[in-house]
Amino acid sequence: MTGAAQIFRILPEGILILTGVLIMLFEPLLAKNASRKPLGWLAVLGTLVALAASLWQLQLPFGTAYFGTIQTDPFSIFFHLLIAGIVLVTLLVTLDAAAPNAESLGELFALICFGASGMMLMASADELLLVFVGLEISSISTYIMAAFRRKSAKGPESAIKYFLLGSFATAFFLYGIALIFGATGTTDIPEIANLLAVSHVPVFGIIGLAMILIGIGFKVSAVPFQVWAPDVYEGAPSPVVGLMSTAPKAAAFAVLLRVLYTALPALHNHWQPLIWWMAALSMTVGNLGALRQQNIKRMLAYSSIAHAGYLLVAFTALSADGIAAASFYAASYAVMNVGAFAVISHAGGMDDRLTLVQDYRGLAYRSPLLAGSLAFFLISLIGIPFTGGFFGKFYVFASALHSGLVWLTIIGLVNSGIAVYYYLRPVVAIYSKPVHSDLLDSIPAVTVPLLLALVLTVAGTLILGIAPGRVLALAKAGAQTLTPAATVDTTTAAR
Amino acid sequence: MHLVLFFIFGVLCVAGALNLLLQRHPINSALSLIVVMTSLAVLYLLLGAEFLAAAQVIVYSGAIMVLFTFVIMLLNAGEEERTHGSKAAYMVGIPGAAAVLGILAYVFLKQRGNLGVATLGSYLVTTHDLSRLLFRDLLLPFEVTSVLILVAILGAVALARKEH
Amino acid sequence: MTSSLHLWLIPLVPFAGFLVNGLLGRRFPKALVATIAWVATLIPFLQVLNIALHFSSLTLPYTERVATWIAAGNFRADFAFSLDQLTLIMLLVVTGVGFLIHLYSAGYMAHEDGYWRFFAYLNLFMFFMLTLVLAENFLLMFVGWEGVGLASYLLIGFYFTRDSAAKAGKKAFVVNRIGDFGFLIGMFLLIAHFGTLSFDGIFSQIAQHPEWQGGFLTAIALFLVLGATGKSAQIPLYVWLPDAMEGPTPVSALIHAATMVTAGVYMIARSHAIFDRSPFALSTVAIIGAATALFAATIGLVQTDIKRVLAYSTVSQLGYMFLACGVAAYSAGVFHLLTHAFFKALLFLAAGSVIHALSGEQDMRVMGGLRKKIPVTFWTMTAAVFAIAGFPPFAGFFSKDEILYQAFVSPNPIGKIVWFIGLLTAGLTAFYMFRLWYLTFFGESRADQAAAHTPEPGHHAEKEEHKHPVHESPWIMLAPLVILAILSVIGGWVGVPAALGGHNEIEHFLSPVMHAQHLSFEQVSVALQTQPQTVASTTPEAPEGNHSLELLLAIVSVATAVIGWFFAHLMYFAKPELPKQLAAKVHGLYSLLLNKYWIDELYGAVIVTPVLLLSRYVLKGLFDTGVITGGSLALGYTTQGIGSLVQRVQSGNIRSYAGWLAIGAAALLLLSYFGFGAHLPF
Amino acid sequence: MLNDSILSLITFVPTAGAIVVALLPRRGKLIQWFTLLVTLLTFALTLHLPAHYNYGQTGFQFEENHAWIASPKIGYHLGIDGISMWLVVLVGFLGPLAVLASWKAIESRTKEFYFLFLLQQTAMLGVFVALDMFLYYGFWELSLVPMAILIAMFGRQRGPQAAIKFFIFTFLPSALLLVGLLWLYAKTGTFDFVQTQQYLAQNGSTLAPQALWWVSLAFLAAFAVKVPVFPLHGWLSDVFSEAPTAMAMVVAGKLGLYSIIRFNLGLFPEQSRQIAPLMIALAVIGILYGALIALVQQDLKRFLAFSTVGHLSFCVLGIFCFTVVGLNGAVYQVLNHELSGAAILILFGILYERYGTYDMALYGGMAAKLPRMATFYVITALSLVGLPILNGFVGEFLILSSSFRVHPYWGTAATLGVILSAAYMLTMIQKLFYGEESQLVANKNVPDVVAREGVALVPAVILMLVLGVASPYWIRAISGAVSGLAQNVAHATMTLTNTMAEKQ
Amino acid sequence: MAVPIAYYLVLSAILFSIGVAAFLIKRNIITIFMSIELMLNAVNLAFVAFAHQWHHVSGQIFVFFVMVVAAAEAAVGLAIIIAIFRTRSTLNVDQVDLMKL
Repeated sequence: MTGAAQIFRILPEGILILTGVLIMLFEPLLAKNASRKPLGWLAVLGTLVALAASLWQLQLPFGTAYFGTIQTDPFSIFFHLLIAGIVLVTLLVTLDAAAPNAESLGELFALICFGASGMMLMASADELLLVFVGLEISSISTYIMAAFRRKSAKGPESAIKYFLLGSFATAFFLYGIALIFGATGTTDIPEIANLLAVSHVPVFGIIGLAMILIGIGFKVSAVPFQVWAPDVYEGAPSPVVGLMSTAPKAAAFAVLLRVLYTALPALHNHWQPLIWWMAALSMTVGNLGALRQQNIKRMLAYSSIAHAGYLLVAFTALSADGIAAASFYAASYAVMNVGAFAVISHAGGMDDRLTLVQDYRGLAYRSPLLAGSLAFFLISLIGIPFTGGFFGKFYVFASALHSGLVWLTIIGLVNSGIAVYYYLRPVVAIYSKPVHSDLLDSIPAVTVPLLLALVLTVAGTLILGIAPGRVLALAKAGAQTLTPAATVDTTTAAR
Repeated sequence: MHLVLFFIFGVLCVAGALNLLLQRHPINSALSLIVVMTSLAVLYLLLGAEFLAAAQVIVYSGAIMVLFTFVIMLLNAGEEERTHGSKAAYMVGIPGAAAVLGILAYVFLKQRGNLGVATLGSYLVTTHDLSRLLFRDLLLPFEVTSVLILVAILGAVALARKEH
Repeated sequence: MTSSLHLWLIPLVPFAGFLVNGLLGRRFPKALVATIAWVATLIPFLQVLNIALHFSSLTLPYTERVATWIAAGNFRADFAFSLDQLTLIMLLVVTGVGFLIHLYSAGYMAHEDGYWRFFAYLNLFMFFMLTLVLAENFLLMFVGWEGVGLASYLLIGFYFTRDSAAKAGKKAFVVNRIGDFGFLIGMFLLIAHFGTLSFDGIFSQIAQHPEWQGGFLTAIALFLVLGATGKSAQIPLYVWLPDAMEGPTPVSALIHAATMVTAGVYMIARSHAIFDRSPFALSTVAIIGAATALFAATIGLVQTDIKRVLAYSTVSQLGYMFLACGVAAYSAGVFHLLTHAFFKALLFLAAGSVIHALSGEQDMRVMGGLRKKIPVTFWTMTAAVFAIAGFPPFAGFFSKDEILYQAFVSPNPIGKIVWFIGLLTAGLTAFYMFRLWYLTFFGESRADQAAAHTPEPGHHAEKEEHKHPVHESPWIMLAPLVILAILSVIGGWVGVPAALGGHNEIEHFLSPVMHAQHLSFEQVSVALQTQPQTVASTTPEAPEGNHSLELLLAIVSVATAVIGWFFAHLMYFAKPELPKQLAAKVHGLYSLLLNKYWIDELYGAVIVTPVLLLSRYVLKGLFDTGVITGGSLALGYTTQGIGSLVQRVQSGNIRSYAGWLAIGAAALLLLSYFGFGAHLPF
Repeated sequence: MLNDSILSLITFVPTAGAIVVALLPRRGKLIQWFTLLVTLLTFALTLHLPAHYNYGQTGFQFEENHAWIASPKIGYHLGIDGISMWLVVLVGFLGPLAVLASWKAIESRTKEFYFLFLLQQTAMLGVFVALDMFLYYGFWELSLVPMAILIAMFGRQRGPQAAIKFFIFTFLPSALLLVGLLWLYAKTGTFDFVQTQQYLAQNGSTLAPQALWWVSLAFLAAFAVKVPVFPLHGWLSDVFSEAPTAMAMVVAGKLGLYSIIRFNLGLFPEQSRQIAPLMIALAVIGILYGALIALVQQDLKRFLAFSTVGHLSFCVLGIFCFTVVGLNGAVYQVLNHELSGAAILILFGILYERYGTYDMALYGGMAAKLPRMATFYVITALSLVGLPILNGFVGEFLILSSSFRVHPYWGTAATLGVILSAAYMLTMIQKLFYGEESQLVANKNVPDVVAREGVALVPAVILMLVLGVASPYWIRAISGAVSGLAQNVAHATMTLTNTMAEKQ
Repeated sequence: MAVPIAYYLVLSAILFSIGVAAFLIKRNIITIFMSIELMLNAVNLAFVAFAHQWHHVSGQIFVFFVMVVAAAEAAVGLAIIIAIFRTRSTLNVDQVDLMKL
């Protein structure tokens, strides 16, 4: 295969990396306290190109490159598009929320680009080593971004928590890879499936699987590895939270899907119960924890735990529909969550002027646009029909129920009922009469980038809810490429 | 011979690790960690990974730990006081760690029959084999690590830079 | 005459009057309002008269379907009117007396604000009453039934600023509703067994199944009776009628004496085919009637408010009619209904004229000596008093006598008992009516005592300040008095029994309705044309031999009346101090009667209060607040409690977090290795 | 041809209106007028339905059926039958009334109000016309949101709590409903109502009976809360007392009742038959319970809430008699209740605008000052009491007679409600309008019913009379639809008894 | 005189668990970070052992990459630690619990 053709397989990643490098090059050229916004727009441009590139990849023939370490297929492209989209919105939000000459803003933009490239690599990697590297790129860049509120005591704290616990989990993840390597003698994902069949220590595969689940479970903040999420979300700058609560998770889920369905389908009756429990617990713990939460970012952190649970439900379906549902849910959750954080970032700025739910009381009077969109995203998070949130949930549980997982479905939907309570409190607060208007007055006027971001996210949420056809088709195509998982007989699962 | 060496350095590792755990002063912990790493390097040699052994000593014991000690000095961290911030760590954490050890050791020993044995010089990885794999099959990951490093530098600069 | 009679016009014209006055009346001058109301009642009256003239030429019963009202599944009810002898009599009473009272009201209400409202309501009442009478099925009858209730509710509460009036109106409606409950259940039973509510349909089915005796028919009959007791103010549901006197006097005359309250009697007579099959139901009716008659009469003895006396006498007279129906002497009942309509309406109107003369005074204790001052009123009232007391040849005599006779000769074992009660009641009636007569018109005027005693808050109360001297009412009020007086005298002559040389025309007139029912209508009409005497022979007319008995009974009853008169004369004319002494002597009894046996209080204590307490404290306080609301709250709080437990994990300490991670990792490892294998938890 | 798109048009005209409202400037009464226009237009469109409805044929009419989402197979399937047609018309009719009722009551943030209000209209219309169960569920849930927000924004002081309470109460069971829908989909592979019905009718016996039973229960629970049926009415009184008039008008009743008829009777006749005794008992209890509590309520809105519980229980009673008469009565009673209930709510709203309180005790003797208002109150109250020749009577009579036929004792008990309803309604009238003028009334001079309010009330009152005397016009359409249902259930009972027989 | 691979693996398991325990017990953030390094080293040992087991180089390559990552993490981690020290002027992990619940 020609070098050019190979390059095309990593085109989006390459473009993002290039953008990051360019930003780093231009950053020193700018005057000390000149606005860093141009760099942001440069990053936006780069992301757009990357987006276009991954769309273009759809036209190219699918396949692997670089000796089978990386693969482009509808599945990876789906997540590439998703990640690029998230990053795009995040950049716009940052442009809106950050002061023009805020400290090391240029680095932030660069980091976002690099991190995105890492996540994309995770999605398309066909080799555990590459997965690991990509994971580390995304993780380390998010650790750093979490620490960007250096003035406040909370920023570094959230960073150190995220960092230490993250590395802790990474060690488990690594051990898992080691064990799988021990079981099969390879770290090439498609290879694993074949070699595991002939392995004489398959039990290592099982243990390794569990270890990998621990690592990924941490990244996606699934119970019992969710503890870090609330604190980190609270301390990190809102735009970054919007990013880190969606993109790395999506990438991690992509990895998990690939590993479980491409590498370890044979062990499905080992990992299905594990994920069953993780899903059920995540949904329950997340929703219950959020009930009494006053800090809106912490609340959304708990909600993200719950949503990780909903998403994991799709994993247990053991069907192509399940995979498609998972992918779709990742997308719909990302869109509405990033949207919500866009509003929060604008309202609170980089240093969280508005923290409590009560601070948003009467936002509707101050700015109907912000209020309306925030309410809309929260309603979509509840899962009201004609929003992406609903269709995602619907699809997930439809596939789960189709595989006979009645109880999981009931648990999930009852949970979504409980969730109403805490999602609705902000909505109601927003539309109640204001109490302390000084905070509301501190909210700046809506800027162009924010407007763009809101338009994108609102439109996305609506499209995913009303006309999900195209996205669904892509997700299904991706699911098909993850065979033989699709052929896992659901009869064993139906019990 | 092999067995003896394994036991000596294995015990050394464990001792160093425990020492890291027991020492109150970070510097001592750092030094005991260096002990662990160096003896690990020997074990690598025993397993026929000579290049890794070298890298272990240079990169780990050399670069990384120096960095650690440097930071310790910089922040002149003193004896750590045994505050009691966390019950959970003892209540659930230690049992958890023990359980992890238990199950891993159990599985490994149970499978020892299915696993082979290591004899000195039975399997030697030359730099040549390494680089073949590294710069051919795993070229992409290797190149991508550059991004990782870049990110790390960027982060370090951004975070450690003095506020203006 | 074969062409359509347009019966539907009869109720609809008053309705039109109601609409015109109700919507625009406020802007009209009083004269116009009154005229509209008159026309709206006069036209039906004339139409009824016209029908009456051609009556002989009609094939009866004549029915007229206007439109379908309800058609669902196999159930169907029409707006359909029917006409037969019974209907005709009722129509004459309603439209005739109704028209007179409309006239009277124009004068009586002249000084009232809300004049237009009053006449609108009156017309509305006429509409519903005529619907009730003309209805061809129970459902349409029920429309009128409820409608008249509504009208009476509105008219009783006419002086709505007076709390007592508003309450009385409400009481009337609600108590009536209790009766309607019975009526409804009765109808449901009818539907369940006959699949229809049309009279024709039901009665012909009954006729075709002579084997049907008692059983479900009894049930139906009893529920209908419950309805009737509500509307006709019988025990146990009579309590609303006395309070209804809060309404303007013409209303009392029209609704609470002449027409509406007789609806129950009419309904029983109408559906006698059902009652005939259920001796038990009949006896019940008889007993209720007798008991009510006596009971109300005793209360009437001591009341001092002139209208209340009349009210209780109405209840008592209605008891008579029930008694009649109870002994299957429906014609007699209807006959008494007719005469009673005349003299009771007259009594009320006259009383109204008295009140009018005394500018709102209703308390007889401060009346007296009015004979000279308002002669016309006096003479008309006298006619009425004699009529109700049952002196020949006044109207009341014949109807009451017929009832007592029928009761006496009825095969029903309780016949004799109810006859005796009726007789007793007759005496009491005579007594309290003459008491009223004396107190009002004879002796010296006790008006000066009015200063001491504050008059009833009558409707003229607002005009107390310019209290003008006692005066005779205007002609427009007197004319109806005179007409009714004449009717009270001669009204009974349509039913002179054979024993007194007459031959009870009304009995014969009604016989096809009352006795031919067990043939279907068609057969009846055939039978009527071919050999009337066979039908007549079916009537339980007294055999020749009993004429002596009938005569004897008549004499007895007259005698009782005379006795009653005598005592009244003694106590309220000869020795006016006597009543007080008597009252002092038998004080317990006296206060018992004065307080109407404390029945209202009893109902209050036994039914109303418990229901309210139950609702307020048990249902609202305990259950709804406690269980329903509390339950959901509790659920919410438990969930939140668990939530806070979950939060406890978030201690904020990294080492603890690592601890949780470690244990979680261990758990996962153990599960995966020793775990369920292929088993899902559920 | 208009018939092919009329339902979509009806459903989405309000949405279009909402979008325009969002763009309109906040100037004067512009938004009110525009919304009024939109609602009137919608009403006019709904009138197209009875005009072109083919009364002869049963089944659905004005159908639209397009593919929407390929997989999971979801269609855009609309259609109405005799039941839903009149409900659609009713919603259309109540729209302008609601706008007029809110005209004065809502001064601030009118844009938000009318935007959400119109969205609400779409949701409700959608519920009635949707024949694809996914679509139906969409509208069903969607109808909750604007409601909750409006209650929170424009409610009285405790509005927010009420909003959340309402939302949770109605959302939780809906989640179970969704489980049921998904289960059905997993079995039948379609969300289309008609196909599902056929599937269940033909090979429902192949499905696990307990599972079907639970599914039907999930459906019923969701609907029963929305009605609300007796023990599940916890949310109603709070919502009523807090919500703005326009929302209180639509919050309870028709959605749930319609859904019970359409889905529980339509899809699960056998299960419905099994649960009928319980539902009838609850309905009768609800009738008496609501009436008794209304008898002692001081707050007008709460008073109305409980009377509503009573009235709606009548409909439930009629439904679960499974007789043609009963079902006719039930559907008819839904129309009646929505009409009269709306009227009385508007009247309460008018009173509140003038005197600023819902406390009965503070009122008294207004009839002299406000004769017109008194008249409207009396007529409406009488229609709620079920006075013959007003609308309330026909429905009640049909329901009670059929229930009496099926369950004499429950029927009798239910009929007692007739007495109580008269008692509390007239008590209310008396407290408000009769007797001495209260302090509040005496000290405050307020206008009688003004033109705008009259425009809203007079049509309602006229309609009460018309519905009361000309029922066949409506019932002929309803009858066609419900007779099919009744047969369903009857057939189901046959199979049921057969299975029973086999069991023994 | 051969050594079963299993022994190496058990050793790695021991080191790994000690690392976990150290993470739980140590209070000084830097030391905690060291214990993570210890865990990584344990993993490395496992990799090398398995590489020997399978006679497959990619295991050793992996160790290689782990080292790189460790270095990167060290850089970033220590930077973060410095940032913490600047804001809190403490390295005691028990005092870094501003955000909770």
